[in-house]
Amino acid sequence: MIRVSEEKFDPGAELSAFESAAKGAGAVVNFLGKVREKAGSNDVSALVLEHFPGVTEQSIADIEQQARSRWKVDETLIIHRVGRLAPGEPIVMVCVASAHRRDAFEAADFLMDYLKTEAMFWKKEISTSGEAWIEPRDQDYKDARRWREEN
Amino acid sequence: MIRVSEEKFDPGAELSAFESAAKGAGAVVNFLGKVREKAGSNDVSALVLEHFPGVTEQSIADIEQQARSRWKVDETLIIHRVGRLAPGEPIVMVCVASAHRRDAFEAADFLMDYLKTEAMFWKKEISTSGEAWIEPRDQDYKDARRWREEN
Amino acid sequence: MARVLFFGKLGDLAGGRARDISLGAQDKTVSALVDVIAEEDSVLAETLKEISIRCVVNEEMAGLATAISNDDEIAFLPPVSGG
Amino acid sequence: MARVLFFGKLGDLAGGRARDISLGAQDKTVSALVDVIAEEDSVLAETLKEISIRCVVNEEMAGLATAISNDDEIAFLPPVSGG
Repeated sequence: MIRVSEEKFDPGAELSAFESAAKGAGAVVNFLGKVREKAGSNDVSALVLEHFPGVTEQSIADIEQQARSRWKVDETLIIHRVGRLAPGEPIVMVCVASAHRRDAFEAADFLMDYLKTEAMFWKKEISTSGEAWIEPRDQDYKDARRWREEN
Repeated sequence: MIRVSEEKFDPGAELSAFESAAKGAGAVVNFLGKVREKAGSNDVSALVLEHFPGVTEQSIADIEQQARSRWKVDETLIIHRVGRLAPGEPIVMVCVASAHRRDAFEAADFLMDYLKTEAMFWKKEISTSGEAWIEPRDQDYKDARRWREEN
Repeated sequence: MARVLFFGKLGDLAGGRARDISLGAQDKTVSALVDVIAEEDSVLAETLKEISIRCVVNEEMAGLATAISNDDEIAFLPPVSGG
Repeated sequence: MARVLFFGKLGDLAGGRARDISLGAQDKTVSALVDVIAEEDSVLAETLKEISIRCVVNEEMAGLATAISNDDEIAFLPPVSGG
């Protein structure tokens, strides 16, 4: 399931619902990304996330489909917030349920790498030093390339 | 934090408490392992987990210490149930909070591989085909060896 | 009027996320649209032609040579950054 | 009496998780303890000597040659399997 929304979400409640629904799956891996509180030595006051309604959801669906074609996965959940977020608030949550933990770990890891570099979001960090549009770090592109080189 | 207990735990509530406490960590990775419902074609009726009080907790503390020495980790939580568990019940939960997601993913992955092969637990699966003590699969030992060969 | 969308830093640069632009009869491609924009805002237009900027026409990936008309939605996307 | 603990499949084999065993003056090692066990249960004793079985004396890793006395706790551990 894919959800892109301005609404806050509760990671604990989402995990409960997901793992109860994923009957029979032995392994559930969950990633939660939160707005950082510091950008270098500056305090972050907000993160503003933009998306392209329709196109963003489709870009995530494509990424999810790739994960499902590469790993044995029972269920997936991808939640991504947009709008204005405060420090410490959850931005993104990815859950993967699978029979075995390697599939669940790798699919979740892959989903995050691709959400960082392929999904249609743009984010601006507002801190004590001003506003800055954030682009993926070199490390993020490197992480995403792992899935191409290895397989 | 390490908790070995006969008591059921609620994964959603544990994640909520963990991620609220992990202030400032941008990334939280969580693994949840549950009692499977099928062993091959047989229905599982229960999983019985034994541990060695004191020694088991120490074996987990050693594993946690290894993870902390290898990755930049802010907080960890390891919960492991013992006693008699019903199909679908959570057995183990590992949470790792870190500034960056690679550290969180790898530390959680490592912790699970080592909990499977190094932590002092023994488990018996009771299914329609009888009782069987479960030992790690070849894949589990192979997974655990990854961390020795790579680094 | 063509609907033109600017995402991320392009929206800041354009001073707004959306703009309606009237294409003349001779303005048949994304490239021509950028030339129309250049008449008012050459800095924005130059940025739109950068290699890192992607273009989407009616929710399909496109390029400077893609044919467009006044009924279309043309979106300009800087490098994405989710999660 | 030495306290002897059997975990996992060893507990099933021994018919119980714990057993108090009185060591004679000549029984100074884990190996001697296994010989005492062999007098009553040779199958269990043979299993305890298998390479995959670990031994822990007073919560410290030990081996067949480790010295023990009647005050000690000796635990036999088959391959572990957590998670």
